[in-house]
Amino acid sequence: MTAFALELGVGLLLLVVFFANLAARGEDRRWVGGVAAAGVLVLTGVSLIVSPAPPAFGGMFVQDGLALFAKRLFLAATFIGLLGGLALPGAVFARRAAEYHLLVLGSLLGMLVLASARDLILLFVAFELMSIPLYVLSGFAKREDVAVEAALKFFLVGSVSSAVMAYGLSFVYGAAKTTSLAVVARALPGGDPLLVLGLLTAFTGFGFKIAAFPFHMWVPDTYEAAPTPFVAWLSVAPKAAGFVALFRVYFEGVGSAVALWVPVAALLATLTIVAGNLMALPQQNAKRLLAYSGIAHIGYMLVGFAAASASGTAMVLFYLVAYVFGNMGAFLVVDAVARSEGSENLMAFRGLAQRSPLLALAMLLFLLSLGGIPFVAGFWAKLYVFWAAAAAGLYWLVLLGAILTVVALFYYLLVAKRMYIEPPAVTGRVRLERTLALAVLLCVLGVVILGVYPNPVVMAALRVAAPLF
Amino acid sequence: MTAEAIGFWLVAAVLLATSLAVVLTPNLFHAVLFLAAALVSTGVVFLLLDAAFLFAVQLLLYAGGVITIMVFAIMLTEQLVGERLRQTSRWVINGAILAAAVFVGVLGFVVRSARPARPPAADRTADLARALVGPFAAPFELLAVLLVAALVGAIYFARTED
Amino acid sequence: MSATDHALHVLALPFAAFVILAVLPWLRRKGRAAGWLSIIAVAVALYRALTVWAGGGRGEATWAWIPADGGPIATVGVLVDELSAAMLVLVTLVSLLVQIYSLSYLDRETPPALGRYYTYQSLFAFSMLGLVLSPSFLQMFIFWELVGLCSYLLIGYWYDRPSAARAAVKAFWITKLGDLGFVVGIVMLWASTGTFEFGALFRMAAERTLPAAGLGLIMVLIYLGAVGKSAQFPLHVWLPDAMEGPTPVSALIHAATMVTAGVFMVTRAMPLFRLVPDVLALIGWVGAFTALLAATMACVEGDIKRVLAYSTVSQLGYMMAAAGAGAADAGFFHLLTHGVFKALLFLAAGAVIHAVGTNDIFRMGGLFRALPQAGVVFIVGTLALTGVPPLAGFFSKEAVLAGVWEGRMTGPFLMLALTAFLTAFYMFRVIFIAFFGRAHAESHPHDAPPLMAGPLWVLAGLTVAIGLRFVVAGAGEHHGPGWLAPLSIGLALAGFLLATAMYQRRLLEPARLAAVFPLNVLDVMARHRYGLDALYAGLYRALILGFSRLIGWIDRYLVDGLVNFGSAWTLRAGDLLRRIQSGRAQDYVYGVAFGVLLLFVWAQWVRR
Amino acid sequence: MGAPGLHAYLVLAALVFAIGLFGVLTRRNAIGILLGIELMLNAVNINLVAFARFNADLVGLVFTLFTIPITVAEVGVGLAIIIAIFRARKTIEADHLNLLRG
Amino acid sequence: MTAIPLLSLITWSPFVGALLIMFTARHRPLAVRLIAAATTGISTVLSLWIYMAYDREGAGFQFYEKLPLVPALGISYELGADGISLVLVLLTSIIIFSGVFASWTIAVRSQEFYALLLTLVTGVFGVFVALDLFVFFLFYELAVLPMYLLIGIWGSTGEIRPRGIFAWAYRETGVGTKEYAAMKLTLYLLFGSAFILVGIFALYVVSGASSFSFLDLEAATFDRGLQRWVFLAFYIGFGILAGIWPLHTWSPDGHASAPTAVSMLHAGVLMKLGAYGVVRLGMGLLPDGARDLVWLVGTIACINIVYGALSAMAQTDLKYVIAYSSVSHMGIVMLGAATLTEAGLNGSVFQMFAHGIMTGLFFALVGLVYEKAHSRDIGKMGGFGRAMPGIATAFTVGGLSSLGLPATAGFVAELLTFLGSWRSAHPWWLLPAVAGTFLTAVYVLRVAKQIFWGPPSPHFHHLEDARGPEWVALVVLVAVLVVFGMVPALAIATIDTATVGLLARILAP
Repeated sequence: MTAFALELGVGLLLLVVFFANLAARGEDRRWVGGVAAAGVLVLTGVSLIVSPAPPAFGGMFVQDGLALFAKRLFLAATFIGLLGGLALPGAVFARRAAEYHLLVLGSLLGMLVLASARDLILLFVAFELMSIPLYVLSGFAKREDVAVEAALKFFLVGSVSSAVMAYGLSFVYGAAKTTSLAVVARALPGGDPLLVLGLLTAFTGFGFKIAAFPFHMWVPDTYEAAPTPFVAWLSVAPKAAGFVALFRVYFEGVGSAVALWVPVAALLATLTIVAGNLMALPQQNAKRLLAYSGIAHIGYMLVGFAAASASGTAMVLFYLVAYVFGNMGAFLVVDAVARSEGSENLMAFRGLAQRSPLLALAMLLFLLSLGGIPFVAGFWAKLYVFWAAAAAGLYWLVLLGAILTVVALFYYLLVAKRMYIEPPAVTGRVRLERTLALAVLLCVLGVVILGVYPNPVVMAALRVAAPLF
Repeated sequence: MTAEAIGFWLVAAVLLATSLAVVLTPNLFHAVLFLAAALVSTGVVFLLLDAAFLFAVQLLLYAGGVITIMVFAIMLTEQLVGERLRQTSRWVINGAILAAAVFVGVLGFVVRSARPARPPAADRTADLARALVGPFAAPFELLAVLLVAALVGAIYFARTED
Repeated sequence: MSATDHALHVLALPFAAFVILAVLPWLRRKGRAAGWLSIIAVAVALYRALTVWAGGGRGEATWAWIPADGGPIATVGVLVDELSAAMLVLVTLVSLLVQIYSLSYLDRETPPALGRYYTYQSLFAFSMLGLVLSPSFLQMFIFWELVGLCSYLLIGYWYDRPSAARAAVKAFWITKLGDLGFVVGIVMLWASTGTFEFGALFRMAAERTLPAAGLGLIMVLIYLGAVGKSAQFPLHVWLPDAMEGPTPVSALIHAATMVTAGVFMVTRAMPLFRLVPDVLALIGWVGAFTALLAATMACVEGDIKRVLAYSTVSQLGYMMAAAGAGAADAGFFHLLTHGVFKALLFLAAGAVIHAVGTNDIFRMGGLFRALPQAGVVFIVGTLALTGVPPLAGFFSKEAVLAGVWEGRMTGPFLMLALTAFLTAFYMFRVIFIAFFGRAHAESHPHDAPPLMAGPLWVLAGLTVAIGLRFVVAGAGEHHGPGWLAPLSIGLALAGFLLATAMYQRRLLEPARLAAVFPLNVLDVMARHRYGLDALYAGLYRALILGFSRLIGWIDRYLVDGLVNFGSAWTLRAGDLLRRIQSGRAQDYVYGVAFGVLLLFVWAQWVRR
Repeated sequence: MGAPGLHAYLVLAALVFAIGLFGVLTRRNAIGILLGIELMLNAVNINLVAFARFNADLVGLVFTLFTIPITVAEVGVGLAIIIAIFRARKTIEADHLNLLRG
Repeated sequence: MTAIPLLSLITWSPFVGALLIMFTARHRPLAVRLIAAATTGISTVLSLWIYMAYDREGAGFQFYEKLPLVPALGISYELGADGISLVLVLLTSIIIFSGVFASWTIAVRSQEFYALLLTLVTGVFGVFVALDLFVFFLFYELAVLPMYLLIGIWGSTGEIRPRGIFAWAYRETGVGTKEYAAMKLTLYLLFGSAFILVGIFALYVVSGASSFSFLDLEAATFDRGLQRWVFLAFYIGFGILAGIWPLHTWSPDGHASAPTAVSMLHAGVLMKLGAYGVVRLGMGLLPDGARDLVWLVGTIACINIVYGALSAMAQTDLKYVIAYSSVSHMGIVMLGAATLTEAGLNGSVFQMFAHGIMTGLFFALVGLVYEKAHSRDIGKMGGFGRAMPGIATAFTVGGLSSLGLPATAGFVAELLTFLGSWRSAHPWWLLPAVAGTFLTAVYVLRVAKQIFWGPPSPHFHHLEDARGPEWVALVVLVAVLVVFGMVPALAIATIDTATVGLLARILAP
């Protein structure tokens, strides 16, 4: 039973939220969100004490170290995301808080299962469970013309990707004659063209989910229009889930055949880093900027993926942790500023350092973390990923990544410039809801603690990644 | 040429024709109907593959479910617009080239794969049922959550009062 | 007290004066008080210098300066011998007189400016003394540069005048050019011998253990330093311009002391130069040529100070020629006497300028009547310069000519002889024009005040006294051929007569003489300073400034351009790339489809 | 010509898939695009059933049983989104929905 | 070894100052300045103290401190100072102490300015005394990052008007603005730091010592091929900071745009940090690599010297002149190091010190001139000497030092470098080096003449000399320049203790 305690917990929470909504009266039902957030917090706590368990459902569902690592990440990220979204303004978010949280929890359940899935069918179902609520959530402000447009784009690209992925999985099943990933992994070294075809095609789905170039194109539009705290979560949690699934499908137990994926991953990494960073350069909307920068970050993680080694995997996991705090934090600060200024344009950040020095400092820390500067988490993340890639002999990839880091710093520093160098357009502090402030604070803590002392997380990541190979 | 072969070629022809019609016909309503036909043809393909149960599922769920929703959706939107939804195509050549390229890509892998012989047929509907509640209980449960979530989402979008 | 201790005192006194004036602005800004402080310091130093000279002691004392593992790389110290002792006296004496003179000459300056002047003067005295006392090439170079600095500062004393500012930097740059050779030379010398010290080097030279390879080059490079500092052709162009400084400065630095540093250095390093006779010959030829060249330019110059400046260049050429001919003693002797009478000439000229307010001899005239003191001393100086017995210049000049003749350098000898003639001509030209020509009615100059006249008379007395001393001691000290003295006097007389004929008796019209064939070319060329200044200006503009502009352009538009170009293109690429993000959902699906294809193709490729 | 082998079904499925993709790429109307997606998913089902048949295996059928409802769920959400967008923008021409770009 | 962690005190004292400023002295300008002066004063006094207390006979790293940070990875907080570090620590403390006074008049957001400045200084001190390469790198980044804001907020925008075929690229990047300069500088230096990091990790991994300690890595032996590559990485990485051609272009823009104290610190100390890195890590850890690649280092240094001087001459903006002169002088530093001779290496380190002081002085002066005249355009200026004799004098002394006039520190450094070059494997290096001094004489005196001499310019009125606290910077720097020029043994005796050992290691067969 303990093997899927967390999933059961989320399921239970779903029910609680559902019935709370039924019991709720009135227009403001944000407290339902509070219940959900509290529940996720509890579950996050539980996840810390849960220990790995033997596989269940005939090996279909595994609760190993990797799964647990990922689940802690999802839960923590979800908690921060929910916390940031609790005080979202607008009637829709007040009245339909229960729907919002039901969908988030449903998606979360999908992620949790995805991290444990070692069967194609379970994987596919979990994947869809994770994805479908996201389409809805991204258009949650359905009266806004951009929100629904974003949802539609997300949905269309997502559905096509799902179809392509399913098409690929059908080949995988056909070639391996089973849906058990363990068997698939053993079959891969045989080099059956159908299996390779299937896995390549299935990569599309993951590529879409993690937003690798050229499957990334929905990202900026969706991020721009969707509710920001949701975007903060969307930008990290499903990505992490996508990576964990990638590891499960492409790495776990395939042995030396991992070499097959190195060129593919390296290609995608190159394209993603270059495109993400370059396209971020001209952005004036803070969320779009972060969206493209997020794409570039996926590229960096793919560098670690391209290393196709235990350390590479571990470093991607660490990167994900660092990315959760850095990226979510950045989005949440954007949300804070946008709520106060009514604009997500970078101009809204002008003189932030003089208006709200602490908020500006937090943003600076997040940006530095994303830029890979020492003393904050992102530094170690990039460093370790490069290290792993270099150890795998991908020096050119490391060099490319390092050079484009400079490009990335350029646009991060532009934001810093707006905050610190330019004079404020208006005076007075930025209004900041307490829950949002708390979420930002959590991210700051994460970024700084990981920046100063990344060791435990790195070690844990190395530990959980080792059995994959 | 066996009867099965003749059946296959016939069904394949119908399936491809209706599929093409789905993507080419200018009338959206007709497209949906052609889709229904294509789905039914697919069901027949399932029959040829000795999966009678799936034929039934295909007819019920797709033809019954999907098509109905689609028709409703078309009616709804048409009603709102007050005119018939016609659709034209964009960048037909580009789309064709790209789709053909993907097809060729898949084909490239397929032709290089082994050609297994067709094993004898057996009705395995009962096994199917057992598998769903046995080894595949977990995805089955999850599917339920998925459907609920989709339902919640769909209702959220479709409702008009807020 | 040993000779070195005395020498150290000589060195320390002006230094102390300089430091006090430098760090105590209130004292410096008092002006005259600062002057008196400086004068007292140098007066005491003169006394000490005389002690050293009279004592005739020799000695050397050094201290580590730049430490290194296994013994210092460089040392500093003092080296006292006849050479440095004589120079000590000359430097302190002329310094003292000039400083006293300046007190009156610069009476119209503001007190802070005057304080600044005396600060520089003290620094100069210290530097020059340090130079002459140097026991090593390195120390000599250090003070060499420091006197150059003082020269720069004092030429630019009236820094508001653009011409002075220009002249100051010009002097610095041109001498620096020579110094480059000097420093490269001593660096190379150090690399092959491991020492800068004269003592050790001379010992090696005497023992023939000095590595011969490259010594010629090294000595030429070191000599280049002297070329710059002692205004030898072709680096002499700065000295005439240096006359932009106050006249006492010209007397001290640009006539008596600093400019002779090159001669002093060659004399000092003679044991090394002797090892490379070709270099010595070069020195001799260059010296003689410089002497002649400068003399011709002096003949057409209308600025009294510039005439003297060319004369200085010319006389430095004499000294160098002597050194090059192997008669360094004669050259040094001429250095000492020239130091006295050229300082006298300059100070006298200064008195005239102070009185009439112009440098242009053609705007003077009949001054002998108005300024009898200045006139008399100027004539004394002129006679000494032209080599009229029994004045100091006669003996030293004859020694130089004798040395050159005996050095079997006929060419230089002839040039020097011609120079002697020209010297007499241009000096008397000045005298006739400025002192005896038609008086200009508008000015009523008055003669030098006591503080100026005093030094003038002292120097004039010395000029006469030194000569007389040699007359008394007997002129047989030099070994020149018997015809030399008559020749030299005859040449001077000829020059005098020509000048008389042209400017006093008006027998010859200068303009008509200048139109005769070979002379007209020379006249034009000399008036244009043989194009050397223009050449340098052109080189400076074209080579240095032009090249710098080119490099500046390259740096901004190529080296940095590449960076900016790269970053601008990166920005553009981002802007171009974002256009694929068209906003239309189906284009995004195109992305997915392309991605699938890409994976297919890539996987096929890499597997092959 | 004997009975159609596995490859015949796979090629048929691939054709349907390609046609579906073509539809997704070319239709201007959002519902039309959705129809294309349906065709693509249909191809998946053909694949799965064909593999199940030729592998003499059950799991492919199970897989199909999962893909069909998921497809339905997707269509449901998709149509709901289309209706919402229609309300907000009065159009479901995909090309007109390009407020967000760059 | 002492009981008191002197090096830590020196390093962290400014940081404490920064914290105090941020938290207790906000919006109290005088308190801010006093805290800054006091905390940097503590560092200065302690620097002097350790400078004098250093045991020259014992040599090696002294005032050693060690505190394990991450034992698993071999990272520890390990500090120590040898002759080279000591001189540079002294330099840093002198410059920052003067810098605090030189920027006394900053009025805009002064508490943030001083806090960032002091943080930066902590980084600089840390780099010079860190013995653990990891900590070294962290300090390095700490020294680079605040620069962005310091230049971006308090910098000044120059008067560059791009012309020619590349003009569009210049407009696009914003050449000449302080934002451009800050960005360029930061990106360039971070780019360089990537190379350094790669180098450090390569050594860490290959040595197998699982320690970042300099002492442990020094004891390890590395393969010759690896040494070459890592040396090259260090050379590029640190070289960017040291302004090596053609990676120097951040420095003129950066220095020209930075506020006075930052220019002082950056040109005066941070560029040395690059040279220090090449000497300490490149040469100290990779003797074979150093031997194999000094030809490159020296040749590029020669280019730097001549090219920097000529570029300086071509500038019309006073700050650019000084900035390019730094490029030129850093050439001397690198050249001295490349000679691999005792004289050259001593000269190199001494030049780091001397140039640090003189360029600090220059930037302080330029800041003062700018503050009084509100212009940096040399062409417009003239005759300032009458109104500001003190500034003129200090400028002249600095200029003379920079052209290598004896009795200033610059001469000793250049002379030693010359001596080293002629004795090195590539004697011809001497010629560009010497030519550089001449070119320096040309542009420095030209600028001095243009600004301070000649008739007073009609463009300016009411000019005045430096006053009050501003004098502190000028007097201190001029005095140091002259005293160390006259008694070079003050520094060289200390430097020599370190360079001899270093050379013995590099030249050991």
